[in-house]
Amino acid sequence: MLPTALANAQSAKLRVGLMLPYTGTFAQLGTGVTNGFKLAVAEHGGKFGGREVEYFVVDDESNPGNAPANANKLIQRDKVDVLIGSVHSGVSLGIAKVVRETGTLWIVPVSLANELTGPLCAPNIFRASFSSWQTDFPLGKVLMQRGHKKVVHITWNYVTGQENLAGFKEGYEKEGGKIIKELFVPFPQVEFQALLTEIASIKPDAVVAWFAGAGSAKFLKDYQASGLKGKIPLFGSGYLTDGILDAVGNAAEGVETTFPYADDLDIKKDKAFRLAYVKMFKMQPDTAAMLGYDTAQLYAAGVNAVKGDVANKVAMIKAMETAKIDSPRGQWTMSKSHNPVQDVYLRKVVGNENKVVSVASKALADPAQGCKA
Amino acid sequence: MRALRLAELLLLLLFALLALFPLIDSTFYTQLITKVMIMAIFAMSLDLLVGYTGLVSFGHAAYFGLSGYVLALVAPQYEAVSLWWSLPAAMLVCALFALITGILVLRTKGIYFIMVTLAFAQMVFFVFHDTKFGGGSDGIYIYAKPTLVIAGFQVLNLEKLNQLFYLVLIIMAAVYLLLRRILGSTFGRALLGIKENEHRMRALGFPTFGYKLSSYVLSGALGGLAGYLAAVQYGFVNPEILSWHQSGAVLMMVIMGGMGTLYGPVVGAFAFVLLQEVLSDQGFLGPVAKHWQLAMGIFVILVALYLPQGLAGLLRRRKAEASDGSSDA
Amino acid sequence: MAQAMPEAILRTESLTKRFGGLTAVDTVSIELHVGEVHAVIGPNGAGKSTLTNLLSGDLRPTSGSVFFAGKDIAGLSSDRISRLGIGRSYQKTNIFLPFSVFENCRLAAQSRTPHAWRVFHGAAEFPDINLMAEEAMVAAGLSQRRDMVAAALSHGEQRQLEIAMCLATRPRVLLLDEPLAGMGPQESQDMVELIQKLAGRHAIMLIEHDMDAVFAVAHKLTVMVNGEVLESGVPEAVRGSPAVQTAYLGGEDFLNG
Amino acid sequence: MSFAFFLIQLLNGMQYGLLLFLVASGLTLIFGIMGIINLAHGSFYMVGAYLAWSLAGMTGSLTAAILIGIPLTVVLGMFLEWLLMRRLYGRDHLYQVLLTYGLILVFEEMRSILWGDDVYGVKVPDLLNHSIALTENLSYPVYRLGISAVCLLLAAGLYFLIKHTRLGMMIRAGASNREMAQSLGINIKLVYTLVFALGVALAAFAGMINAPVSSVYPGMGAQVLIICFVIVVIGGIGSVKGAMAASIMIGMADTFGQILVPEVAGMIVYLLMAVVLVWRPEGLFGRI
Repeated sequence: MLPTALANAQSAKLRVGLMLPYTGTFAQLGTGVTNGFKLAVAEHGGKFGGREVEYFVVDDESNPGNAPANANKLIQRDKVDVLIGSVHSGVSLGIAKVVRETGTLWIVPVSLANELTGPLCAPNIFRASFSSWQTDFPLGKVLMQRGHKKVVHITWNYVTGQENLAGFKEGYEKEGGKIIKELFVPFPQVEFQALLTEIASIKPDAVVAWFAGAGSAKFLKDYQASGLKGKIPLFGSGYLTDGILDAVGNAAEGVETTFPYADDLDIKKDKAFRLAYVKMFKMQPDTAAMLGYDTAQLYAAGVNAVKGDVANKVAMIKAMETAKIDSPRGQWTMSKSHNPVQDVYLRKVVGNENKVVSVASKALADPAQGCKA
Repeated sequence: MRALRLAELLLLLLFALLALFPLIDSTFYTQLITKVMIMAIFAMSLDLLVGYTGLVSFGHAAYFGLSGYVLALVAPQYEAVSLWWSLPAAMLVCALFALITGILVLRTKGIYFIMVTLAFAQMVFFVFHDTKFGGGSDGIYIYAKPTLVIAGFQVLNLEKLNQLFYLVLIIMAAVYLLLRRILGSTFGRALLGIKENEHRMRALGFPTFGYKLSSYVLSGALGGLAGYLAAVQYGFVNPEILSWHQSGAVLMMVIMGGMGTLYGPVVGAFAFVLLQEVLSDQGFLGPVAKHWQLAMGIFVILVALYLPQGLAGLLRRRKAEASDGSSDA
Repeated sequence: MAQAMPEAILRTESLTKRFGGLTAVDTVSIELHVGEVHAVIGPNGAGKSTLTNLLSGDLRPTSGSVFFAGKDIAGLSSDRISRLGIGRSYQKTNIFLPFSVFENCRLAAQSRTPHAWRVFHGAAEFPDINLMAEEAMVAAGLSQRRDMVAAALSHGEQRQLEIAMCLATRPRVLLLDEPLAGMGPQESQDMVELIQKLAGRHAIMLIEHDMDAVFAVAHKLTVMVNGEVLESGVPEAVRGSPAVQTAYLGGEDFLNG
Repeated sequence: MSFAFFLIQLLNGMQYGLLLFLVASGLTLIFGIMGIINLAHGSFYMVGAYLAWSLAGMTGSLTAAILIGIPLTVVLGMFLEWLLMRRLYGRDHLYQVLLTYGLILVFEEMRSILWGDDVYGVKVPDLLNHSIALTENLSYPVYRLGISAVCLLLAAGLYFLIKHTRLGMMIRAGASNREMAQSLGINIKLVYTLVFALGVALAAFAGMINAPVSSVYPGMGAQVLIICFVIVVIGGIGSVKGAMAASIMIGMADTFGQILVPEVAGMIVYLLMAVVLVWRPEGLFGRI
């Protein structure tokens, strides 16, 4: 590398593409990720590797049909150095298709799809969040420890729901548990009454659910209203009680979930993060904000290692692979398939907080099935 | 007559401009225009139904998606499938689906027709969304683009953006000319008559069901053509392309552009996609762009209120003033 | 019946149509012959239009038969019936307003030829169709208006076009549903002459309220009341029938007017 | 499935169906009487829900929120009819589709600007915040039964309004023949304004009353939109009776579909619609 070229590369702004949902059902998550990312950038003085960060923003509307075109807009037109996106799994799969061809560095801030760091894994593809499998697998052990040997699983009938079911099933059956019924609600319908009645008639030891957002809120309320709450314990993966506790009143009280983040972690970094976030945005951070924050930290680790020379991909990727991220959720590192190796907490809803009960699984890595890289 | 000439002149100009477009050499814009032209083909195929046969379909995405899935499912994972048979196969599947559903849906009229076409499209949507065999809700990849080989020589390399661009441009022009030709034929005249007054057409001795069914099948096959090209372009199909949002979007393009003109839906497709691009571009409009839906909504409302024949009506209105000032009664 | 008639081209036998509890057409049997105008009159709601709709296939009969050239065609679809050679005009003008006069006729003529399904030839490229359309237009007296948009025609001309479209399908039977409705005296006169001219080569069923016109053209007259045939025969005989005088005319003398 | 649970599922289906009727009733009116294909119906439902949330937050009572909210939505409906809809009556129906599609975008963005993108909850009024035990572990929330009762009342009210009142007569006259109604001295403009406002208010009311059960969230309008059209069409356009029958049918089909044929539960509603329309192209109670 010639000195002048290096100097040039370092004086130019770092182009960050944010492809996230800013309208529609997932808008809140898109905003959270963006804010978290900007907070981390601000903490680095607005610069990664000595280069000022410049944003290119696309609203992906959670529409997978437009995902490749939107990804292309950032990559081909705006020539971003890194692409950050997205929430909806289908959209992320659309991005994956593009970046696997262009080789653009891509960090997934939220999407759960196992595939992204499984069969689709590649040197330029990273995830800063977690896979479906990671949030559900540890739950099986927890249930068996409580003596819940027969459970009913309920989720939406779509890939993310099926993945969460599969992750839970693997962990649960390994411990000797048995899912006596798998119930599916058509996505994105939120009418649960029929299946709740079914659950009541089956009388399992416990119920395990995977829903998110408004679906979670409705499910928790219906679960309470149907009288099942308090009679059959409810468990789930973290999104079941994430971001909606204010909306459901006391319907979620006592519900336990496994998730790599919680509301009362005794972690210095988390406290600092929450404080700084409130200061900057005048609102409480959510999981998406934390994930956006970590996404930026992961990227910073790479860019700082090469002093802003992002053309030096090999070194940058190497640095990201070996980075130890000091995250609000606790320290984590990258797995071989570029998915965080992280602690998964067991949490219990108390008031409007997900409080940590214990660490359900220490330094859990996604099995990355199908990843050949 | 003069309006038609003007429109055709403008179309020719548009074609020429588009043909020169790849020269500006921007990967993204070449891809974007390719995508818009594919939507234009899709919109024209729907205009045959809505604007020329009087059948308002709210399930046209079924053909767009079905065809994409056919390509995804017949394409082997590690080698390219031949365009020669995969394209006709995809269109044939669409035509067959249109034929079978057409026999059923054409029993209904008006809003009932709108809804029953939606019903069939939703069923296709759920088949691909709720079952694993097309990748479920996450969709499925097409790893290698189809190839076009004549006598051992690869004529087209669709991995090259410009070649895909020109293929789509030529197909768009061909579809336009084909539909123009068909609509100017006795068959097309009969369709127009059916749109105006089906009852009268039957009294004149036209077996209108057969005409409508033919139009429905042709429209489905052409919708499938657009869907195939879209699947080729990004190599990714997802149930979302089968959803009612997609059916709604193309219907809006047709209405906004101007029904029953063929060029209107082309204009509508360009306006619909490009306007959203501009309005949601933060680099261009700054933070206001976050509220692009508001601007888009207001624009759509204004078109509905003040352009009674859609954007294509702008062209017609000028003609009315130019000829004798008489308004269309 | 004074003359011995050849076999009727169109004949109904006990034709009946019920809508729920209402019998709109009640066991009606009539005959139409080529060269003859058969007028059907009666008060509003007598079932005349329903009868037309039954003959044209717009409605399906509840019971009874319709024989066309000896074949029972009751219940066939309207397009089949039209293609057999039964044409109809509508009480309410029912033409393609945005099309030109010629285009209206051409579209009608097109239904008679196998070319109708040709998708790659321009619609105007078939001389036989154009000829049929042209002839019908001339016969209906609209050649002056050839390229005018139908919407711009006068009311009377629109009624003429209605008949021209019918003629363009080269029917043997014409079912004319109040062709004089809403016409001025001169227009009516023209229409009466047109019907007289057409009578030579067609069997015509004429539904009409204008009694002057009816008596000017009808060879045969049927009076319907409440869906039933009250009286049928040559106009003079029907006019004299006391039943008709009382039931239909309430004793008034306007049949003679 | 034991007989007791079968009965409970019947109740579930019935209850869900009645709820659907509540949401669809406004559409039946606007659609059946004015012939307007109102895609923004779901948006009005959403507006109602958000109004309930913010007004209940201010006043501390859902009842108060509804009492304040309903007049607001009536005014909104009249305003929209006056500003936009009335300009389109003489035109092809598809321009109404285009216009109301534009309205969806506008309302969705206004919602985001005014109320944000969070999921919000509305408290069930204390008076109705009870449950009735059905089996040892299953009970039924009184509030849901209350909604069902409201739906039945509303259905009866609508039926009465259309069949037996002067406004209803005017509405029916307007539906069948605008010119004739006008010549009879009926102020058709006013009737249309009122019907549209009533339809908007009904949609919003459905959103308000359902808010404690469903929560309030972005995109909630789009979810109900299609199902409302399905109901109106299956029932037959303009038929309150038909909409009621269709609502119950859909409620039952969805409930039992999820239990008995979970594989096709997502499409069962559409399958039902297709079968009904192929069998009866004018819907169950459509005008002949």
